Amino acid sequence: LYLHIDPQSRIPPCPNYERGFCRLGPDCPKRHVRRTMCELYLSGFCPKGRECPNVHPKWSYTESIRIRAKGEK
Amino acid sequence: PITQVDLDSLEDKPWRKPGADITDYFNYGFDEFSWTTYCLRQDKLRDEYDTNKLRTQMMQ
Amino acid sequence: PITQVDLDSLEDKPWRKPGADITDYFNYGFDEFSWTTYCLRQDKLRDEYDTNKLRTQMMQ
Ligand SMILES: [Zn+2]
Ligand SMILES: [Zn+2]
Repeated sequence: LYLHIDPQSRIPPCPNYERGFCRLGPDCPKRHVRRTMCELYLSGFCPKGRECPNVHPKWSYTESIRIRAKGEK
Repeated sequence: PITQVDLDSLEDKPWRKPGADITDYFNYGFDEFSWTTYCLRQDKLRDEYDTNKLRTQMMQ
Repeated sequence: PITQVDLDSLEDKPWRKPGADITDYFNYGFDEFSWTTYCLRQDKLRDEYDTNKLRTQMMQ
């Protein structure tokens, strides 16, 4: 049974890419799944929650998902 | 397109249920209180903009 | 939190290289500009609409 599972699906999804950006791009060892963000959630609130067909990406303050700012190394 | 949902228009508030994760519903760290405040301020900005636009048009 | 972002200061923009696929780096149709705007919006709204902060402001 397990032989039929796509080997790709065993690679965990990349949490940075799930947030929106991963600086490793194609070199990332984790899976980058292209998805669509919910417009309402982007504006701030969507009443559908987990039932929404589009993604409500979770945010957390992480340096690794920032594009380098002025003066930063 | 509708970009803001009025919380008062919703009969069901599933994020209030025990075990619910508010971040499934609200982005940017909003909760009911801060989201309402934000919407009111947005409306205010739009109203001011519309009023100014109207004023300019009327003076022409 | 970062308030000023200068995209040109980023030396390595691998998604700009010939043959690169921007969707390998950015999800949800973001590009470097919209992504930066989104990050700044997260910072700004989380700071401005912090419920404790709002309540303190109202009590003043
Ligand atoms: Zn990744
Ligand atoms: Zn949604």
